[in-house]
Formats: sequence, C-alpha cells, structure tokens
Amino acid sequence: MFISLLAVIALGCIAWLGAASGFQYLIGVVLPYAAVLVFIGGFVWRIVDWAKSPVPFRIPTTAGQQKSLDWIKPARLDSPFTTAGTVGRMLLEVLLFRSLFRNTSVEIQKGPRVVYYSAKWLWLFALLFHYCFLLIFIRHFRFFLEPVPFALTAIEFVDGIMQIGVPRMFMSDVLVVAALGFLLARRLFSEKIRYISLANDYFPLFLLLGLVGSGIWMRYFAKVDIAAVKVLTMGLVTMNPVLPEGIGAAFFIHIFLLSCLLAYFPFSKLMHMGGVFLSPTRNLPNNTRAVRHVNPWNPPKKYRTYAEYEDEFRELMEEAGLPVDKTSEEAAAAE
Amino acid sequence: MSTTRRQFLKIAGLAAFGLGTSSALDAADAVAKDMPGAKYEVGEKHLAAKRWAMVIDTRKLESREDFERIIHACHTVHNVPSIPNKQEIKWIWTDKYDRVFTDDMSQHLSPAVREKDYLLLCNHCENPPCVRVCPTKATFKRADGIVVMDYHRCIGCRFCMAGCPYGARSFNFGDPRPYLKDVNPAFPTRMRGVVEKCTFCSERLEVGLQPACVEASNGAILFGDLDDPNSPVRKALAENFSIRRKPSIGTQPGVYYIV
Amino acid sequence: MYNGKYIIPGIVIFVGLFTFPFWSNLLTPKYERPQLAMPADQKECIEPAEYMRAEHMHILDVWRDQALREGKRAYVASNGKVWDISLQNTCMKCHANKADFCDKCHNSNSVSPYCWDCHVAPRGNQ
Amino acid sequence: MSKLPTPDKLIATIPAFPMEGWMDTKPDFKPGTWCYPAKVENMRALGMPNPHEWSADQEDWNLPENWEEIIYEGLKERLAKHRSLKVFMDICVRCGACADKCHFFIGTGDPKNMPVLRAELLRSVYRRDFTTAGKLLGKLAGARKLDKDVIKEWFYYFYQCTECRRCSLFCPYGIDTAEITAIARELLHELGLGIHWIMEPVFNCNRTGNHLGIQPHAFKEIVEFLCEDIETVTGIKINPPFNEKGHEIVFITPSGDVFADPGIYTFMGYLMLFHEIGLDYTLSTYASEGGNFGSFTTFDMAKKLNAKMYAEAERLGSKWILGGECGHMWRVVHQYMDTFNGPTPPKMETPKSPITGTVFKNAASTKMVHIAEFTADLIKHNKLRLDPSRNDHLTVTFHDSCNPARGMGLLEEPRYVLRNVCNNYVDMPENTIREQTFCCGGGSGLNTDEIMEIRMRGGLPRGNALRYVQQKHGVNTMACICAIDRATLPPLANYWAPGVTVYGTHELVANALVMRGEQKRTMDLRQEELPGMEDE
Repeated sequence: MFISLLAVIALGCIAWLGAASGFQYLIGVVLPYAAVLVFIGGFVWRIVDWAKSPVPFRIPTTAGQQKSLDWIKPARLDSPFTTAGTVGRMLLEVLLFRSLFRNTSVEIQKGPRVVYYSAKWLWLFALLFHYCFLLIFIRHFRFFLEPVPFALTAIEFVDGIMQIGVPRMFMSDVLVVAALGFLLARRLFSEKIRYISLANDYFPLFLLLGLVGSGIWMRYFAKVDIAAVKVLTMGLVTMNPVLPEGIGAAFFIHIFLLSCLLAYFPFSKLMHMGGVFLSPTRNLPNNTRAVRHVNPWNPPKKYRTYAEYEDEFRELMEEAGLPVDKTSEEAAAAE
Repeated sequence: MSTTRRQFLKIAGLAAFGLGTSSALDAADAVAKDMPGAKYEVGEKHLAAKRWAMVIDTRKLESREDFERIIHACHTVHNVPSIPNKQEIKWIWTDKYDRVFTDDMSQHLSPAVREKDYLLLCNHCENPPCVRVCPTKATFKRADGIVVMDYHRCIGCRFCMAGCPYGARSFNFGDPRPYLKDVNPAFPTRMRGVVEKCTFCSERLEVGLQPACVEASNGAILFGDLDDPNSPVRKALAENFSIRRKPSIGTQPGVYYIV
Repeated sequence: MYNGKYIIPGIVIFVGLFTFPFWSNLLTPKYERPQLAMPADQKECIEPAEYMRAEHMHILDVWRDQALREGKRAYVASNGKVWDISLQNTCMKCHANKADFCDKCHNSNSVSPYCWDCHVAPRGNQ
Repeated sequence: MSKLPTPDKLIATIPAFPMEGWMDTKPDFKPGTWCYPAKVENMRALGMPNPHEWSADQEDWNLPENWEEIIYEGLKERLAKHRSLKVFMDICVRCGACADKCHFFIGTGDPKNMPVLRAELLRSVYRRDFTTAGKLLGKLAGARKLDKDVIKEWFYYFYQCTECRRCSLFCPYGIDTAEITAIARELLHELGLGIHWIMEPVFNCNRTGNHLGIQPHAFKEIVEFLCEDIETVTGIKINPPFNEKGHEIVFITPSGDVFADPGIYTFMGYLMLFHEIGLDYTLSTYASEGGNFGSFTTFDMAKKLNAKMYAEAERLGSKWILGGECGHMWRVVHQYMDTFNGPTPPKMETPKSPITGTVFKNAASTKMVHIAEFTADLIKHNKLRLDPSRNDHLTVTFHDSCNPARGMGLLEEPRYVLRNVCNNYVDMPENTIREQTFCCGGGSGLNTDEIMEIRMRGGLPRGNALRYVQQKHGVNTMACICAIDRATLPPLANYWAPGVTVYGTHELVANALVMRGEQKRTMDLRQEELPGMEDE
C-alpha cells in the first residue's frame, strides 16, 4: 500500500517537475495521445483475448426459482430463462450492481450463534463512485465539444444545483471523494479486506484520488485558466495540438495522472469494466435443459459401454435373473 | 496490524506534508485569492443607526393617491412586479383596520378609523420569527435592526412566509421580469423561486438617502434611530399616541402607527 | 474468437463512445480562444487583468457577502482606489457588452453563472 | 467422532487473523484437515496421469520430474479452453464481498478459505506466468513463484472448497470459485494428486455403474430387500423392473439411496410412488448412479461417467429419464449433460408426464426431469392421495442443496411437495436457504470421515440455522433432496443440533402416500411406530 501511495505521489511529482521544467508539450499533448491509444488498443486486445477462449459450458449462477412448471413463478431476472431475461439480469448487474446489493456480513456471537446482517455500504459507495465518476467523465466533455451541447449544461446545472460557492460546487466532486475515501478506508481498517489487498488494489485508489484531487484543486483553488485549457483540449481532439501559454501546473498534474490511469487501465483489475459483460455465470440464461449448449472443444465420448459391462458381469446377471443382451452361450459362440 | 496502521499514518502524514509543501510552492499565490492590500469598508455617505425604525402618521395619509404614490415609489425603485392575481408580489401595501390591528382593542372605534386604509410593510421586528425559521440564514437581522434577505441563499422553502405574522413576504412563483414595465437598471430583480420583502431601503441608506417611501410620503412617514432620543421617530412617538401591530405576540415591530 | 456477434458490436460501441470527442470534431473548424470585447474608454479594471481573469468569480462572491451581509459597500482596491460594490452599477458600467465579454467565454467553457437571473444586464444585452 | 471438540470449543478455537501476509503462511497438515490420497491402482485403471504414492503429511509428495512444466502447460491449456477461468483470473477487484460467504471461512477462520484468497492461490501463479505486470513486478503485482509449497497449499485449500457457489452469488462479477476449484483440482490431478474418497467412487462407477461398486446382481438383491420392507409397512408387493427394454422412462438416482441409511427410505419412497401411479419405468444396473464424482475430478471424467445415462436410455429404448434426489448430480444434468453427451439419442422425446400429461418443456433438450418437478406436478393435478397427518409428529424444515439451488434454481418444487405431505413445515432463516443456502460441509467429494472436524466447521452455518429453527419452532426433521446431504447431514445435525433427524423428501412423500390396497399404516418406512396410528 505504501508503495502504491508513494508511486502515485511520485507520478504527481514527475508531472509537477515536468510542467515546471519545460516538458509541458510532452505531458499535455504527447502523453495524452499515447495514453488514449494504449487505452483503446489495450482494452480491445483484452476483450479479444478473452473472447478467444470459448465458453464451453452454460453455468449461470441461479439466484432464484427456475422456469419449470407453469404454475410456479420463475425468477425472470435472477434466474433468467430467456434472452430478454438475461439481458435484464446483465443490466441490473451492470447498472445497479445487483449481486453486491445482496451483500451480508456474518458474525459469530456467543451462544454460539451465527448472525447475518445486511451490509449494503459497499454497494452504496461502489455505486456512488461509479456514477459520480461517469458523471464527471461526461461533464469533462465541455472541454471537447464546441459548442457545448445543452445536455451537458443541463447535467452541470443538476450537479451544481446546491449553488454552493463559486465556482459552483459539483456534488459529484464531493461524493466521488467520499466514495473513494470509503473504498480506501475499508481496505485499511477492515481486517479481512486489508488481508486480501494487494499493491495493485491500492494503486488505482490512490491514482483516482490524485486525479480527482488535482481536478478539484485546479477548479476550486488553483483556478487554472480554463479558456486556455479548452484551447489545448480542443487542439487534442481536432488533431491540431497546441500548447497555449499560462496553464497552471495543477492541470499538468491532472492530465498526467489521467494519462497514467488510461494507460494502466487495460492491464489491471480495472478491466472489470469490460469483464463483467463476459462473466459466464451472469450472461447466460438458465435454460440448459431446454436449449442445448455446444462446447466447441467437446472431446469424443469415451466411456465403458454396456457391452463391456455385461461382458464382465454376464454370469452374475444371468444368475440373478437380470436380462442380458447376449446370453453366456451367445457370448461363448462369438469368441 | 496495529504496527502497519501506525506505519501507514506516519507515511501518510509525511506524504501529506510533502504534497502540501510541493503544491504550496506553486500554488501559494493562487490560494491567497484576495488581492493583497484590498479592503472592504462602509461607504462615505452611509447612514448609521443602532435601531432603525419607522413611524407612520396615519392621520396624514388620506387619499388613495397618497398611498399609490408611496407604493409606486417603492415598487419602481426595487423592481417589484405587479402581478394581478394571487401570485401578487408586494413590499408595501394597504389594508383595513380589522385586518391590520387584529387585537380587538375597542369595540366602538370611530368609523373613520375603522374604515381607513393603513399602510403596511415589513415590520423589521426586534424578534423576527422569519429569521428563526430560515434554514439557510438567507433572512437575517443586521446589527442596525433591519431584517434583510440574501436572495442568493434563499431556497424558496417559504418557512419565513409561514413564520411572519404580518404577511409581509411574497413568493415568486414565476419569473417576475415579464411583469415589470420598466426595470430600474440600478437595482436587481428577483428570480423564480425566492421570497422577497421590504428592506427598509438598506441600499439607499448606504448612499445617504432616506427610504423611498419616506421620501414620497411628504412627511407622513418618519424614519430614524429608535435608540436616539433626538431622532425624528423618537420625537414623534413622544408626542403622539402610537400603536404597533400584534404587540401581544412579542415580535417587537419596528414600525409604529400614529392613529 | 467466440461469441463475436455480441462481442464485436460491443467493442465497436465502446470504442465509438470513447472516441466520440475525436470523430464528432472532424468537421469542427480550428478552435480559438474566445476574443472578449474590452471597454473602449477604460484601460484599467479594479485589479490587474490576470487576477481578474482567475478570480473574478471569487471577488464577486466576496462582494456580495460584504455588501449584503456585512454592510460594507466600498471596495478599496490594492492600488487604493475606491469602488462601489455593485455588479450592475460598477462592473457592468465599463463591461457594458455582456454578450461579448461575459457570455462568450462562459458559453464556450460551459460556465453558467446565475448572476443574471436577478441582476439586470446593461441595456442592449437583452 | 470422539476426537471432535465440542461445538463450543470448536468455535472458541477459530483463530484470529494471522499477522503475516498470506503468501508467507503455509498450511499445517495436521490429521483431520486433509483427505487420504487416491489409490495408485485406481488412478492407473482410470488412465489418470502420473499415478504415484504420496501422502499429504509427508514432506516429499513425489511429484513428477517436470511438475512445473505440467502445471504451466495445464494452466495454459485451460485458459484457452475456459473463458470463465481467464476472465475470473483477470477481473477480481478484491472487494471482499465473497469473503464471509464461505462456510469453511466462517467455520475455520482461515483467511485462505475466503473465496477471494482461494482464487488468489491460483491467480498469483497465473499472474507470474501469464501477465506482463506479474512477470515484471512480481510480488508487487500479486504474483508469486510456483513452488512445491504452492502445490501443497492448492491441495489443502481446493479440497476445502465444496464448489457450493455461494460466493459466486454475491460476487459483483459472478466470479465462481467452483469453476476455479474445479480447474485447480484438474491441475492437481495432472500431477497425480487425487483423493481416495473421490477416486474410489469414480473407479467403481466406471466399472460397476455406481459409486459404491454394487454389482448388478447385488443391486437387484438390495432393491428386492427394500421391497420386502415396503411390503412389511404397506402390505403391498412391488416388483420393480431392472434393465428391461421398452419402458417409457429410465429412473436414475444416486446409488447412495440404494445402499445407505437414510437414503434407502427415500429409494423405497420412489418405488412406492411409481407403483402407486403405475409408472412405466425401469431401473438400470449399468446406469445405476445419478451422482457423478467424476465432476469433482476433471470435466472429462464427468463426461465419461455421465455418458452412460444416454447410452442406457438408448439401449433400453426409453423416451426420457427421470432423475432422483441428488445435488451435484443435478448440477451435471442441468448444466453439463447435454453439452457433454448430447444431442440425445434420436428415440428420446421431450418428457411428458404419463399421469398428468404435463410436458416438461424446460427439459426439452436434455430430456431429463427432476423427481421433485415430477411429484410436484402429480400433486398439483391431484393424482396422489395423501394423508399428511401421518407426518404430524414431525416438524419439518428443508435444506436446499447448493447445486439445485444455485446451479439449477430448484427452490419451490420441493417446498411445494413438502407442504403437501407434511402439516408442520417451517423454513430456516432467509440468509441460509434458497439461493443463499449453506453447504452441508461435505459436498464435492469431501464427505469423508477423516476430515470430520473440517466438515463440522464447514457445517457450522447450516447447523446453526438448523438449531435456530429447532429451538424456535421445535423442528425435529430436516428434509433434503440430495444423497450426499443424507450422508453428511446426520452427523452435522447430531453435532450442531442434536435431536433433528434427516429425511429424503420422497421418504416423507411415501409416508403420506395412501396407496391402493395398502394395509393400515402403523409405522413409517423406518418401521418406527407412527404416533396416534399404533395398532390397537
């Protein structure tokens, strides 16, 4: 964890030093292009790599009643029988984190008694983080589009509806920090989660905190010249890169951390973004008995046939009065 | 486990220190957002008082024109729209005795007093209930006793309207601008969704002017410091019998009526 | 590759969405920083231009609190000059062209201050 | 059982979290924590790779010379074959939602029994060999070198996973530890590391048609013996057909039901039910096993054992297969069978109940129906005369087996049957039943007695839920639909909730079943007096 923290701090320092010592073009133009290429290329490569392996068996985790008899109500979404139901299940999973919503925590109390509690905090903060991050991502499109479409202005209006402070405070900024803080805190203070956490669990959290933190810093405190920033970002997306004068260091830290995140993404656990769609326990219908699932590498059948079985036990079977395909005499004659 | 936690705090502390100093270097001036050397002061001409108050001599306000003139003066200068229905906005207005002085003090008033119109506005109470109920402190009482509103903070919850015993507040159900014939370019309007009311012309006091209604009243309305025995309001109150609206509820209004 | 009929459209949609800023700007002319209309008759603002560019929103925020809540309506600038605290009567007196001064930059950067919900823009801007 | 600590002591000995990281701890192979190795001759007979003598408590496991290469190649092959494995290796974010969902973690407190860490045992090796970050950054990226201790750790922990999939239910990406465990066990088998309790049944099943190694004549004899008991209880003589061609249905159930108490009563229940409704069926001695211990070995072995079902249905000319009560059997039948060994023989037809005419469209392809579906349909159509008051001395709860619950979704059918054959039915607390059900502690071939303490620890959540309803509602009967349950739950109940008896669902059905021409029932199938119905 310390290593992850130090790594992110080091990245921040590199960006700050770079911005201060004339590498603005590298940090503000070259690296973002490279990072976007790595991100898209890496993302596609990972998905294709996964897709190269087949799904040999249809193994949905059934989280509800199957469809069987007409008069028993099936769980259409938790144990889907149809494609529509499966799509519904995936939507619930991707958009609302259905499985995490089930979360419980367990405690062994005196008695002994095993007690289960509903534990929805992880669900809540995970959902908060993802939606805030999405919202923030979308809000940033004001730097990439000219004129800024009304929908973006509307999102900004809603996000800043509390009208606190100038520039207006975005609720998503506060909530994303709170959510990241929660996700980090549980890694640090929950015994179980700390035990399973690796450096590559802390790193993205610190990186995101650095990214969000530098963004907040330049919006609310450092007041980077956003007109100049927009010239730079529009230059990037119109393939006419320019580096305007007078953009503060905070921006270069921000865009450097963003480039790091983009480049890191495809090679990390953050690929759960794409992977969740490919999870065979979720994206398949529970209808294997009704519709045959084909395994492309299905090996040829090899099993002990009835004939072999009867050959071994023929006499015993005859003695016991069990029917046989070949009587002992027939078998002897065949030899 | 505790060792790792302590270790973490140590390192996190160091890191925070490092981040703090490094960013402090380039951001030091950015953080000090106020321009060095800049100051905020009261204006040169500004009128001060310990407790602003108003005395309305109802005997001097007779005709409809008297009232209209005063109301017009106030509403024009403050961009108060005239909306002709239940969504009406008013800072200063009139009503009959029965609805103004509801503590039924005498069953047998002179018909002249009972039938007369009385000029009404925010009472700028000593104990303003509207201030107590405001959840955002958009309504507050200044040191000089004026109860004012910060429209930037008003969230339109209308608790203050429920709290005010005098009905002095109006709510903007819609954008008021279409109902303004001429906008006074020196004064803001309000927006949809906020409450508004009389401000005792605090913005005019800043530049040494009397409230607009006082100016337009031809001496029927007096304005001054209630804590100053030599002020016109104290003198008038000393010389005449005066009453205030709903004294029994303890709000201590700052508007007095000579009847 | 297996299940390509689901996965390939998925990848295409993902890449399409992610690169939206690039291809949606294919026909956009070169973006220029908005050129603002400066007052013709005034050279100096209340504070230096760089400071005003970064902090004008902050100064307006402080102004409104000072004027409304503290009752202090005179701003003594760093150069000692005294200004009346008023968006409508001080700022907009010089920056009378709101459309080409305020709005141009705000719109381009999608900044939507709510000043003008109440405050009255100088004539000619409505 | 004498070596087992008392339940209180067992809970008191759940250790605190270790101080050192999980990569630095090694399992302690003390007696009672590991299963006995498979016999070399069984492994050899089945053609398993690298059969050799070894034992978990020894320092040297006599791994084949090129064991590292075998694992590397084996893992590589399986990554290419199973998208599940690849995706599950890559996308875990270690959110910890699965951590306290595992019955073995709850009962042992061993952090490596948290599903996420169980998977990390394999994932760490995957990272080192198959990811760039792992190759470059090593331990920093959560990768570690494959050494013999890792293999030992795999053996220890992948045989402390019953593939119950409870963790998978809670995982936001549906990462299924059962899948990971199954593949890790395949890798271990590549090195010749199998366990006796699994390989012996697999060997038997291949040879004699059933796990228990019952030969055809013995099978017939046992069933006839059970029929005599039925006659004693009901006065009705049943002569079930064996290996007979031309019947509409082949009935296949786990051989545990033929052999062991209390499974035999469930088997008697099936026979009585079929007799009463006049079902046109046959038993098979060749396909006399519903269960599939091959599925705890390798996918290929599961396929090999499973193939007999369709082969026998084809040989006997039956239209469809009716399957008895079993857990993992139904995981295989429901999710794998048709893929393994389908398409079905041409003469098989979509199952249709000959009694009610119900067509089981949900089994249109696999052509195999669960007996709980079949019986629920009979009851719904009023085809059975039932006297549930015969079960009035029982207060019944139902244990959802992991596989039918989370690998099939069979939740309502058995409950419907039970509610119709018993008057006193209560469910256990909601976090322990249906799709959230807890394992009996002995699934996936771990129902062996040498690891009884581990089993009892794993059985803690189930045992506790059972004791809860025992104390609160006076439950004295736990019904189940699984042969392994019928073997593992009695010691579990005895340990955690003494006084609760385990029944197969169809034993309770048969107790309540009013048969044509039966004598007055005074005893249940266990030949115990039925309270209130004693002979006068």
